[in-house]
Amino acid sequence: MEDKYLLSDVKRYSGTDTSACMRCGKCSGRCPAYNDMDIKPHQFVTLIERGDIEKLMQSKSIWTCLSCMACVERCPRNVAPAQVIEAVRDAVVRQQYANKIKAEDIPAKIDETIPQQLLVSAFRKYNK
Amino acid sequence: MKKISLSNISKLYEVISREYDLYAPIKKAGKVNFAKWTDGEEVVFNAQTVRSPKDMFFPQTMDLYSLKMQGKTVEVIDDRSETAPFVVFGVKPCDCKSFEVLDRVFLAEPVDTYYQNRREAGIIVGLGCSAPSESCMCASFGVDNTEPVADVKSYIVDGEMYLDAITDKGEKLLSLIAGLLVDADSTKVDEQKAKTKEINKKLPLQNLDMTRFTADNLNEIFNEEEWEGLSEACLACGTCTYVCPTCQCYDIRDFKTNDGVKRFRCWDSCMYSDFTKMSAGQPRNTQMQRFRQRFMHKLVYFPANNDGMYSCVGCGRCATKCPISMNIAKVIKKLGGKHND
Amino acid sequence: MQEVKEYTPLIVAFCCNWCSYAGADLAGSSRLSYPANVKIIRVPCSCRVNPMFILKAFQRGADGVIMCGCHPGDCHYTSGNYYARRRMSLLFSMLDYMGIERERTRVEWVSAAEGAKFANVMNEFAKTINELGENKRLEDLRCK
Amino acid sequence: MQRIGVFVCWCGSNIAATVDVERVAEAVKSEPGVVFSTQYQYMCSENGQQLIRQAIKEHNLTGVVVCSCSPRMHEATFRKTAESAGINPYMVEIANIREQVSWIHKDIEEGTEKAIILARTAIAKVNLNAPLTAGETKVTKRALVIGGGIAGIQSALDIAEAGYEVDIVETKPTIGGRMAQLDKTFPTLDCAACILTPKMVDVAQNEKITLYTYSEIEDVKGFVGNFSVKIRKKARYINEDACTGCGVCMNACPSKKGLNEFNQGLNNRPAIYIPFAQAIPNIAVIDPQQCLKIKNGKCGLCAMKCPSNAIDYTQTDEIVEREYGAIVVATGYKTIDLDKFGEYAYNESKDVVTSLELERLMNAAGPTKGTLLRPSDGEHPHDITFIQCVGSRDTSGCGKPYCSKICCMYTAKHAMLIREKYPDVKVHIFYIDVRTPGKNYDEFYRRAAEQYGVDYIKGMVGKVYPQPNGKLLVQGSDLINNEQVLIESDMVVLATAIEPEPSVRRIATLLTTSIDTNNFLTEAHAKLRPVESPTAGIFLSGVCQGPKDIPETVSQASACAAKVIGLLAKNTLKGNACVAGPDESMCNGCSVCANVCPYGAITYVDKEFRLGGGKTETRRVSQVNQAICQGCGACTVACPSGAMDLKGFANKQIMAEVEAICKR
Amino acid sequence: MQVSDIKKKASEMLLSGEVKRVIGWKKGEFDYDLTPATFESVEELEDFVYDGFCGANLSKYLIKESKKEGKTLVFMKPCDTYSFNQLLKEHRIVRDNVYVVAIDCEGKLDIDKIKSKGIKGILSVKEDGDEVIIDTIYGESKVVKGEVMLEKCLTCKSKEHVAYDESMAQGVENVSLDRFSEVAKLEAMTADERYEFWRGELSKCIRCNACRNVCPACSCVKCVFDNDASGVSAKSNANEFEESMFHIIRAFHVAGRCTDCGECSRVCPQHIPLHLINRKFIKDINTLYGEYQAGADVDSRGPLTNYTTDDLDPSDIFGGNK
Repeated sequence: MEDKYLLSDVKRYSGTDTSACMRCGKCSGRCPAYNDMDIKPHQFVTLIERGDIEKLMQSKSIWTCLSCMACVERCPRNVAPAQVIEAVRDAVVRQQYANKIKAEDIPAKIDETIPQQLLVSAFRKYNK
Repeated sequence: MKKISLSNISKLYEVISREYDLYAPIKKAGKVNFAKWTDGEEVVFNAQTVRSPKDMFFPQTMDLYSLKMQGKTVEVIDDRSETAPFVVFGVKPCDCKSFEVLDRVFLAEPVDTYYQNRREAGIIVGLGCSAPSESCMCASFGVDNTEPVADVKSYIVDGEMYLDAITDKGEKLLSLIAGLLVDADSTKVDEQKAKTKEINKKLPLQNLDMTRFTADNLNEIFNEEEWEGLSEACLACGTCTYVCPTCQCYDIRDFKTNDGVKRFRCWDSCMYSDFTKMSAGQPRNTQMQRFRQRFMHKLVYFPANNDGMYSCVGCGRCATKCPISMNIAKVIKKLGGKHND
Repeated sequence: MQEVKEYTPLIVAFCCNWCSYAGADLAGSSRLSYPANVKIIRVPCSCRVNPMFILKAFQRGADGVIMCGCHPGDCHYTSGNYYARRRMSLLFSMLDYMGIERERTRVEWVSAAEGAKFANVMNEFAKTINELGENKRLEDLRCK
Repeated sequence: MQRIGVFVCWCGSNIAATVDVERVAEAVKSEPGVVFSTQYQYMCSENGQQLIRQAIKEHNLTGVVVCSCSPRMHEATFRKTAESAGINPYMVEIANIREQVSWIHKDIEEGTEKAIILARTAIAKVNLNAPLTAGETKVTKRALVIGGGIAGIQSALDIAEAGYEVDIVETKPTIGGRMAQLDKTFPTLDCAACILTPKMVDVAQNEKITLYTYSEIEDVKGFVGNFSVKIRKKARYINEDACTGCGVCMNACPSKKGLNEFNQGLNNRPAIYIPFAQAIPNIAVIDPQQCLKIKNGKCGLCAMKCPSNAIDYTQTDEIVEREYGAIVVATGYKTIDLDKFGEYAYNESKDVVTSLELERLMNAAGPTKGTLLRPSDGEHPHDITFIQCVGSRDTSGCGKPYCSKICCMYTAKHAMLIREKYPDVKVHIFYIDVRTPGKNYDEFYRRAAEQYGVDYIKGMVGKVYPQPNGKLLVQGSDLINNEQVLIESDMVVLATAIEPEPSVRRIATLLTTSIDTNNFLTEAHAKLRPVESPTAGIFLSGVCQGPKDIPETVSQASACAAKVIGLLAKNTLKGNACVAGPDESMCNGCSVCANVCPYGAITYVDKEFRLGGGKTETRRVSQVNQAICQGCGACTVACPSGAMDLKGFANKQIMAEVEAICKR
Repeated sequence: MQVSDIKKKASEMLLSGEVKRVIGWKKGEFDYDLTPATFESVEELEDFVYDGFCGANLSKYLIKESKKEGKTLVFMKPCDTYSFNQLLKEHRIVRDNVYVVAIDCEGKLDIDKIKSKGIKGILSVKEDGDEVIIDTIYGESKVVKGEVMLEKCLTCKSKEHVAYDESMAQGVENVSLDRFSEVAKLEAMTADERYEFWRGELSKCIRCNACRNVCPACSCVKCVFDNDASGVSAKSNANEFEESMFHIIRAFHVAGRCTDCGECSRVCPQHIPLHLINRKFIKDINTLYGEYQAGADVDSRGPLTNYTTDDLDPSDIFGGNK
């Protein structure tokens, strides 16, 4: 029951429709962090579709993804693997209550040229 | 003269409504119109009703008779029913005057029995004006807005309503509610009348010059070039005619029911392009001609045939309701006489 | 014991000639029954159904109105039902907005092969209308 | 007032078992307009029809109501019956008391009551019926084919074969289209030119076919059977009758820097040129943008060298007006722009090419005379990577959402041809799915993988990096082995998505036929009328209707021709009698009706109306072409004033039906 | 932008002969009863006014005026230009015969709202910033402008003109309320509540046709309600059904064409919120078929003369057979 909610929550946070994926693998074809990932970007999409959220949450990939958004940029089907990864990462972080970032630090780090999400995910990763 | 405190007035309505259908200016969905009083309705005396009280005597639609078809036989059914006695409360002096105009039309031979029935069944309680508006023109049409001509006249002064019967029907009504009324002298009412007359003097449309509207000038006025300009923005809607207390034109139409035909009459408007349309077309082809017809009728034709009585009582409804703000005052000012400038 | 005459609601169904009317025919030839108070009016295409017809039906005493056409994409005239779909969506939404029970109006796509669907739709719709009872909010007493 | 006869059919026991037919016949007798009513066992039988004919004559009937089976069954029968008795066939209405009553209701009382109501409804309608006649129009026995690719060529040849005149209008200076650019064709690997050029010659030699190359459609008027088309013949600056196609001028021309369109711009051509050796017509054309003489008046070398005096720098465009009975659209396709696909480095590296460019690079008549060389340095390539689905199946907005259908097969072809000719070259193909439905197609693809050792990688390329050493580093994923692969290639070939030739939008507007969101022309019915457009007389051939390969294109082209021949074989066209038409006195001229007409049957004219009082007014009012209108009625509901009405299903008639059917 | 500038523009163009007539607003008996009018000479322009009571939409007059010989100069507020465009789209106005000058609008006043505050015997009405000062025979009153603005101005859709030949507008900040919140409020009610609401409102209808005749979209040569052959013609509402039908059909006929100019509600003598009917269609169209503003341009396809293959089915919207 709880897992079911978790899955639908992660899907919702990701803001992307993973069912549109046509399994082309272009996301993984471009990923700069590919070799450091135990679960590859395209697998995030397919595993979410299959509902295997546990596996993803234990994956180390969620900490190796750079949030460079190349996969989002390249996807021909408007699926955003990085957002799925981010959503899983979020779910993990929330479970750990590990979001220890000080809000007041954020403004100083804002740079308009980089994706906001990068900033946010960087926080989550490096402030534990 | 009798009086009743306004705080007690719903009792009066209640007593009347036991014997009569009681119509009063009632506020519904933000607008005040004459409507049947039932307990709890909000009666409003200090506003002008959108529709005039002619509704109760000459309703917008009225069934005349029906035809029932059974196979190939036709049965004619008279849809008239005895009109139940009713009372109309809070009729302003201008509106009271409108019945004189309507009577001239409907009670002249051949008598319109549908109207006559209602006229006989209805008791009108007039209400003297105390706060006329800038659009009021009643005085220009010979109406004294402090003297409602009705079955009963009434005044509201300082939270009290003063009532005085004028006709037998009025007496009968007052006797029904006698238990609720106390005797009163007319000092306060007279004071109010005097005050109202003072206000009248300040109103811009209470002294319009209409000297030119005579039968002799008929052709001249008819052919005035000003009509073009006056009517150019007219949208050809029927607002002025439908809110008018004296407009009396109607159309007879048929409605096909499941087993025959219902023949009914409904208000028509001379502003409509199909007004008096016949198989050969309509006599007035342009909106200017239709516009002119309305005002010529009110100001020239009608008085010419009715001892100088205008078919307008100066209530000002058309002036406030016209979508393009064209109205009888503007027509009179342009064409009525020299002293309008 | 006095017999109470039960009120039978009236349902008008506008059916396009090419799909739904044929679907109704198939329901007939398959002997699939639906209530006798469902009465069909044949139109060339669902896009021929004017909102005035629907209001007229209610005025004249219908308690429910259903419009049936070819499935979207299958219109005999290629696009008629697409227009009809927009028109009816808006009209029905307006009726609902005016407080008229939204269940009284319906659109269904029935193909010439869907005789069973036609019967099902009509049975189901008639049941809904039965439950709703008499149309009071769009009635014209002169027609009763 | 009508004089209506009502004929209630028993249909044996089909109706009579659950409907009291006598009661129905009796009940309708008192309906308005009804002067006669009867019942009979089988109305559709000869005896039944005779009964109707007799009643029409005896009772002077003007209208007929038959209470019987569905109108879809016997409406036509009874209309003919009425017509043979001298009344208009459209004065007949059917009350469907079999499918809608007797077959579905078991209770006789209930059935009879409903049958009476349905009969009354039909009577109410007939009371308002008016005689209708279908209009007839003559057919011009000539067809126009827009586009001279294989689709247009095949359609034209087939139509001409049947004995009708055909004109082909082609925007390029030669016919042949995309197929002429191809090297080999799958799955048989025969050479495209070898099978296409004979057909092109056939076109040139067929006396029924007139070619308008280097020409465009300027305007289309009219309707099925009677189109009038203006064709703009662009100035070639060559006297077509004089030019022999010798090619001397091409050598003489000093301005040689024009991009060779036929070779996809991979090499250059002179300002005066013949697109390719087998061009039809084999006549030169001058590119006015490039010609020094036309641009600044200084040159004229070609005119000097021309042995047949064919060059005329003063030539101007010419407008030809022709009449046609049918129009075939065969405008074909182009490959999409790759500007939005920066990751494949197409604009950065010359060695990244589209498949169509590869066709030219491998073609003996191409820029490299058929030797596959790296475009950047002319070296022999050792490693080639193909990427499929470039811009196809792409819903991100960069490409096209559909499958381009031909890429899987031609990529297999390319791979096979390269491996065949240059066994030393390694070939990799990144694919998402390999789609090979078609005769001998999957075998063909498997041959590439199995016999030719082509490296098929399931996955997509993420990025192509041009390297300093001139190579291309291809980074992609291998989904089967779950690894990211890096391949150093000499060339990258992109299986670029195809899209309809952009000019088709303009053509569709001119023809008032519809186009889908991807700019493909819409067919009249996706399944049952795939080669007709919704606009009568307009037919679709080839890729303009949807992606397809050569065999499919040719089949469709021939199917299209068959439809055209069917149309041209008729001397006159009988329209639909139930057509829409406006009451001009109420028409606003607002164009709403034309906007919803699926057939383009509605046009507008300015008309003068009397206003009364001697005044008149000119108003724009709609007109319905009765030859085109199919009678759907979309316009009647769109019309806000109710000026537009449909004959046979008029507002009044349907409202009368509603009233009658609601009577309790 | 001063009224004097507008007048100057009008007289210049009349004098130069560039235009034969000017359409604008003419002063009335009071400050608030302005009438749309044509001016053919500089002398006539004396009576030209442009102020807080110029709510009337002038675009509909162009159907007739643009057919006359010579050019017509018309001054248009932003919302009027939407109606103008829509009429152009429907080929009702001869564009070449019209010269449109764009003028600013800061929201117009509603005299009925002023009067409903109990203010009577009005002698003059003057705007002073956010205040409206009303001089009456019973004394002076001041009201906040926002409280006495026309309903249509409170939910102004734009302060920018979408069509003009010349602009005198300097731009005004638009601080309007959400157009659809009233509709949403109704939608949130139960069907019974909505029914009661509309019965209350529509039972006031006197079928005077003011809403129809002022409506730029209702400019049919012959209206179905005047046409005895249409099956729905009527001169009055014989009963509740006809009250509802008139307004439903009217709204349907202008659906996708109504620019939401709000004139219907402005002119209704009974103040029936007719714009809420039209806005419901607009809201539905926006939700179901994508944002669409009638009159924003002259060449797009209206939502009811258009479709996409994946439009929602009515059964998806309202429920139906499973």
